[in-house]
Amino acid sequence: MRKFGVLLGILLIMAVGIFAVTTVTIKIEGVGSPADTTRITNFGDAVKIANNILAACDSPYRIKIETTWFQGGWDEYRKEYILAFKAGKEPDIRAEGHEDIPWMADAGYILPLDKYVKKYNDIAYYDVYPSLWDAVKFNGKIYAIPQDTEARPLYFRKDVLRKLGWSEEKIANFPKEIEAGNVTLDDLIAIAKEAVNKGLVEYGFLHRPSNGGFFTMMYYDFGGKLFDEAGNLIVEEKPLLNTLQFFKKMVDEGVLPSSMTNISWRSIHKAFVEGRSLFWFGGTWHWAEWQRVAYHSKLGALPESYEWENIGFALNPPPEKGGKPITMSHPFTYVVSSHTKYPELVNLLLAVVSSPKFLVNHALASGHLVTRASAAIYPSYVKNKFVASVTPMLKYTTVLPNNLAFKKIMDPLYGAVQAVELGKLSPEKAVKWFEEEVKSAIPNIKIVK
Amino acid sequence: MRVLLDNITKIFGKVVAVNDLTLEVEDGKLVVLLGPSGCGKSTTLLMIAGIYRPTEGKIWFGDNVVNDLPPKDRKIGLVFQSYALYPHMTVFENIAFPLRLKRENKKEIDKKVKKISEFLEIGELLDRKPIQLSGGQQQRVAVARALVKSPDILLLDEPLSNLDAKLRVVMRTELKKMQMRLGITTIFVTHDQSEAMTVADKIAVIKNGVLQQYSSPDELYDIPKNLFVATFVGSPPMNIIEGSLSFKDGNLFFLNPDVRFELPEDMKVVLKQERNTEEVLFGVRPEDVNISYERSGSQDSTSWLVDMIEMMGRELLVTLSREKTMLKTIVDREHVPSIGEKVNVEFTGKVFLFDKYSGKNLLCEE
Amino acid sequence: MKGQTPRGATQVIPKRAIYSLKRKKKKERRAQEVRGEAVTFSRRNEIISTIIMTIISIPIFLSYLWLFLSSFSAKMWHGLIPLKFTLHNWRFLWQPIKFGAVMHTSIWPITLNTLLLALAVTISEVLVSTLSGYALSRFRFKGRVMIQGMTMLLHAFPGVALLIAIYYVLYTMRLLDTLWGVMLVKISLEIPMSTNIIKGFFDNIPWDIEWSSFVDGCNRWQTWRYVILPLLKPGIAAISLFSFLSGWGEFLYIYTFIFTSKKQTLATFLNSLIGEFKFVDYGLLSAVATFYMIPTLLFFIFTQKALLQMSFGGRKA
Amino acid sequence: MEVKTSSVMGFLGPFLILVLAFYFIPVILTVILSFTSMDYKLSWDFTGFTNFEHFLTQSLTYKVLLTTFVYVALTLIFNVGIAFLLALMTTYFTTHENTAMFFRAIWLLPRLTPVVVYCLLWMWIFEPTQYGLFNTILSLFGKSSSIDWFSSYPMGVIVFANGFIGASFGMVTFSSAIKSISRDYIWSAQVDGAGDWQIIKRIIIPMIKWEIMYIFIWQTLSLLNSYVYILILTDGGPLHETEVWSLYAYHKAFKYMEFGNGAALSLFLVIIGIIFTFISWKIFGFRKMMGQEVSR
Repeated sequence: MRKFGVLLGILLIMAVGIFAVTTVTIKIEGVGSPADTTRITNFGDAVKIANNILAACDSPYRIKIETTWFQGGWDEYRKEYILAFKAGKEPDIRAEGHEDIPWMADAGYILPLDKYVKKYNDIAYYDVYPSLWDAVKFNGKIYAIPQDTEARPLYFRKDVLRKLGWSEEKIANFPKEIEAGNVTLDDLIAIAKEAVNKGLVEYGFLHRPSNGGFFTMMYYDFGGKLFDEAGNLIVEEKPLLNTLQFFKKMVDEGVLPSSMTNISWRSIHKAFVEGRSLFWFGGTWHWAEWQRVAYHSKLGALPESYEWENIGFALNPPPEKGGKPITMSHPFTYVVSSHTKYPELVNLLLAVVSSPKFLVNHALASGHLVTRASAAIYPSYVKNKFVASVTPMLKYTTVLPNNLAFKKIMDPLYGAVQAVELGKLSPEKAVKWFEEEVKSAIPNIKIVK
Repeated sequence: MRVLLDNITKIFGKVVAVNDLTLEVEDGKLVVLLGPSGCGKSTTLLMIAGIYRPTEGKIWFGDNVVNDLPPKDRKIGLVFQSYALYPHMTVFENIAFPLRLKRENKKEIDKKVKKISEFLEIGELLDRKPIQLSGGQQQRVAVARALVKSPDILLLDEPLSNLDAKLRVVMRTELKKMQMRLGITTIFVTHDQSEAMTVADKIAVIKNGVLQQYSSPDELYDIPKNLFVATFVGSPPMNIIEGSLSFKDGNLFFLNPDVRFELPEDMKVVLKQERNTEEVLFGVRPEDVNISYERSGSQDSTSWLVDMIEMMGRELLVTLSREKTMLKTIVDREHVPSIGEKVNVEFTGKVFLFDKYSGKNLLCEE
Repeated sequence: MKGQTPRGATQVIPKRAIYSLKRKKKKERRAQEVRGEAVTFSRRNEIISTIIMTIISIPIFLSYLWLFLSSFSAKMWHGLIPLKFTLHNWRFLWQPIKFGAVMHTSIWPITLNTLLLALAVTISEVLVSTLSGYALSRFRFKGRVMIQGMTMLLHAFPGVALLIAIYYVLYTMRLLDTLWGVMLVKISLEIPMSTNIIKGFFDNIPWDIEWSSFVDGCNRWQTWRYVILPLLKPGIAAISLFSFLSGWGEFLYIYTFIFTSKKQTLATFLNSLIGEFKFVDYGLLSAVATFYMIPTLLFFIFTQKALLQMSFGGRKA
Repeated sequence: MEVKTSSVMGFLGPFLILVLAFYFIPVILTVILSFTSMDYKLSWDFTGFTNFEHFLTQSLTYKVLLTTFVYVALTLIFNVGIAFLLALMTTYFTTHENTAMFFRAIWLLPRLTPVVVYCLLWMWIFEPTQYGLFNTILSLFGKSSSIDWFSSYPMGVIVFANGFIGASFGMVTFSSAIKSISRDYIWSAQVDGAGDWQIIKRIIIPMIKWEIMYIFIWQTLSLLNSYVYILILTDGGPLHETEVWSLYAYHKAFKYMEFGNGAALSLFLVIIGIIFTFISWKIFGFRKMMGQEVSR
């Protein structure tokens, strides 16, 4: 009889346990290049672990996820969130470039996460690189969880250099020479010109066809700053002019197509993987993208061995000898809607998805770099030759400013580059045009002559 | 200018609109093309105007074949039923339009427009737009526009049909007077036989694209060449009775169960004896049917029933019937029959005989 | 018989008639034939004008041809002449497609969304505009002229200028991110026009017909059903056609007011395929686009003659 | 029929509610919004005339104004011109009704095509590589290098793309107008001595001038307000060369999240719309327009 009573009691508890379970749906949205989907798909496995944890803690909640991969530009991605938020249709978790944090935080769209970062610090966040925390802070509060980072290397075709008569050794040393400051941007142009003139390649250089951090990186490369000592947004005229002159020179020398900004991404990748362009101002994720998307008209998706054989990567050289090379990181982060109904569950999920396994999974699949020291020593990560080669680049990295108004500088900068390349404006006039645009968008901006 | 249509044929797709038409319009005459709608008369006019090109045959203006001459070079004036006054131009501009196209100088244009508008008594209307004019005024403007360039030939396509009945009668007389004064060769298309009779020097009756008869109005009325012309011309139309011919005692009779009529002597001469039992159509115009109220001695008169009486103003149109035959007659108002009354009938004037199958007038031998 | 279309004939026919008037067509053809018989008619001018028309029509003609052909070919010579037949581009019909590493959802739910939106727009637009058209044509009441003037005014500025404000209205009505919301916006945008069209048709139905049907013993409903509706059909057909096509082709409002990918329609789906990353895979795009065009093309084939006979614009007598 | 307001409302109710909700309220909201500094925070902070001062002092505004003017003028000339040409050729010069139908049908197709598909077609037509239609055609004529239409002739691209859609509307209107001109006028003009050119100039054009005027006004308004095609095709670029007013407003609002500024800019369009409507009432006569339905 007692046995029966115990059994009944257990059954009762189980029943309560079972019936009390509520499954909540957490919506997640991501964006990025077509190879970056692990940013979102990682959650598929993470949610299982999170549910196990919840079960283990006898929590009455279980999580179900609903994921969306956004197709469209950054502007649309932003607009979508604002309108969706107002409508209460925004996702709970959203992958965002770090530079979007300021306005989202400012408008109260996203949740400060300090509390949760502290809560899960010991299991998930204790070893996140500190510089990345800086990138997700606004007014001193943490608003996002860093998700990945990367570097933007200069890719080059080894096979083309070989045909130019470079020795294997010279090719192998090329990145080191750049790092040492022995190769300048002008040197690159000269090499590219030689290759084009010899008919080895169609293009000397290719760069991204749409607005992005690359153009800001080049401005940094020419010594440009975006903040003065007081932390106010500024633009420096001289580096800007030099940057534009650099693009102008590439076009004038015939090593960059003047219609660069109108070539489709697909054609660009195709041209580079097929060896029709010597240099490509890319990002680490492209290495993975080429392996996953069939750009090559004969080989399809590239085997990694082909990449190692034919493609090299280096830092972006300085404009003058002895200068410092540069790269740029654009950390991606997860932000949490301030209207989420389940901040606890969401943060549990984020903590899980921040575990080394998932970070590495994403990094290797998409050619990004991990955000945590413990992930960086993950066996498969360490073994990965590419990751090992690009990680040291982070020493030279820069980031986009976390500033509300920055977008209003970025757009005219891209416009000015485009104008110069198309020959619609001279670099000098483009600078003027840029200044007008920026001043009208940010009336109190300081332009350093 | 003399106009000669020489074996003109016009085919639209599969439809033969005008079939082998030959017609001569003498200089200075007014010729009417008469026929029911769709008979090809307008097509003929438009060929003369140069709007259509004849499929076969030649059109002569004077001594020239004009088949390939575009309308603007034919020296013609054309008035449509709708008048086709350009609504965006004033009356003056409308009339001046042909002259302006010829790039005549302004003074000349002014002079000519003034002259023609005075001639047609529309001098006060020159500043108005067509929409502000009455039907009759519009018609005059259209005529003025046609005449202002002093054409050799004036073409009128149902010019009176858009006017109300009273005005139509007035205008047709005026048109005729005008034509006579100017002495201009005129071709006039209409479906209204009475209009044709009043204005024409000669009338061409057309049916299904084929010319039926081309003669003066008198002749058309008196000697219609066939049943179609006979019934088309004259109002109310001729009575047509089916029957047969028969010789008896040297006299020629038209016979039908209801009618027995001895044909006049002159007909006998024309018609050969062999036509004894031939089936024919007998025609008599309503005005030639006399009724009397007392039984006369004549064999031919038989008693008919008065079916209907229609008032026609000065006269009455009476419909009579007997067994299978109907007759219409005109009676003056002094002798009004009443419906249901029995009367005797006499054919007093001219009678006609047509071939039942070809419709040909048996009395006109060709 | 004059070989012309009498002026009256074209005006008697209710404007914007969708139905095919065989008789009228015949007449028209005849009128055309007749012109060819004119002395002034110049074969040379006809040939020249045909050549000019052909040349200016080349972009349209070739681009639609290209759309169709490239959806079925693996390779195109100079982007113009198909070299190899394939159904590969049409694979989205039976499997979700993969673009880079991104999986797209199956096309069928998206197509269903599009269809539902188009049908909902069509039905509600016909209902609302028939009601209001009837009222404006048949009733004399205070403010009638004002309302009519208003339909004209609304007609003059499309709602795209009001996008932000409409967003707020939808927000207030809790209709953001719903196809219902988009539908309402669409209808509101188009009813001024369709009301005007329908009103024109009501105006063309003489009172006498209605009265005589009453005299003949019809009740209001029967009058509506047997007398008015048949006369109204062409107008309703016209509205249905245009509202269906506009609902089917709608892009901007869905793009702006819909956030959930489940509620995508073919327009936004196709746009996302073109995408910011400009992965222009013309083969696949043209197949999806051709698929998207099917209803349009069907409508087009069946009604183009009638469409072309519709007249727009107020003619001042 | 004199009727009670209540039964009128039964018929007109749905119409009025929709119009109120999606036209009147939005217009009022737009007016209010244009006096706020609403941005990505979506809050209504009133700032008086700041937005108007802002865009009046920007040189870009004047550039956009000019661009808009050029765009509308060119597209108008293109599409009304082509429409008239097509209407004339398919009704006046062609005797084969089937040929005429074919061409009219072809030109109607763009209007029925979904926006995105239509833009796709033009992306291909102006594709900067040798695979684009125009570049292919050029290469057939021996031109070896491809033209990057989108950056070299962005205005041309949008004028063409919009012109080809707009033309069908004018074409159908003009065709039926020309067809309804009685043959008598043409014939009588021929007899009066007019050639083809004279007939077109002196008879056809004056007789369809209402239609021409109507199409001009209508097209101007639609061109001022339509930016979707430009948004998809060039997005206003390069260097704002194709940034027309309505797109400018859209960008302000939905790209930079300056909703207040965007509203101020679209208010300008609303005002132009109203002015144009009044002008057309003046020209066509309000009552007359009421009597005769006008559409599309």
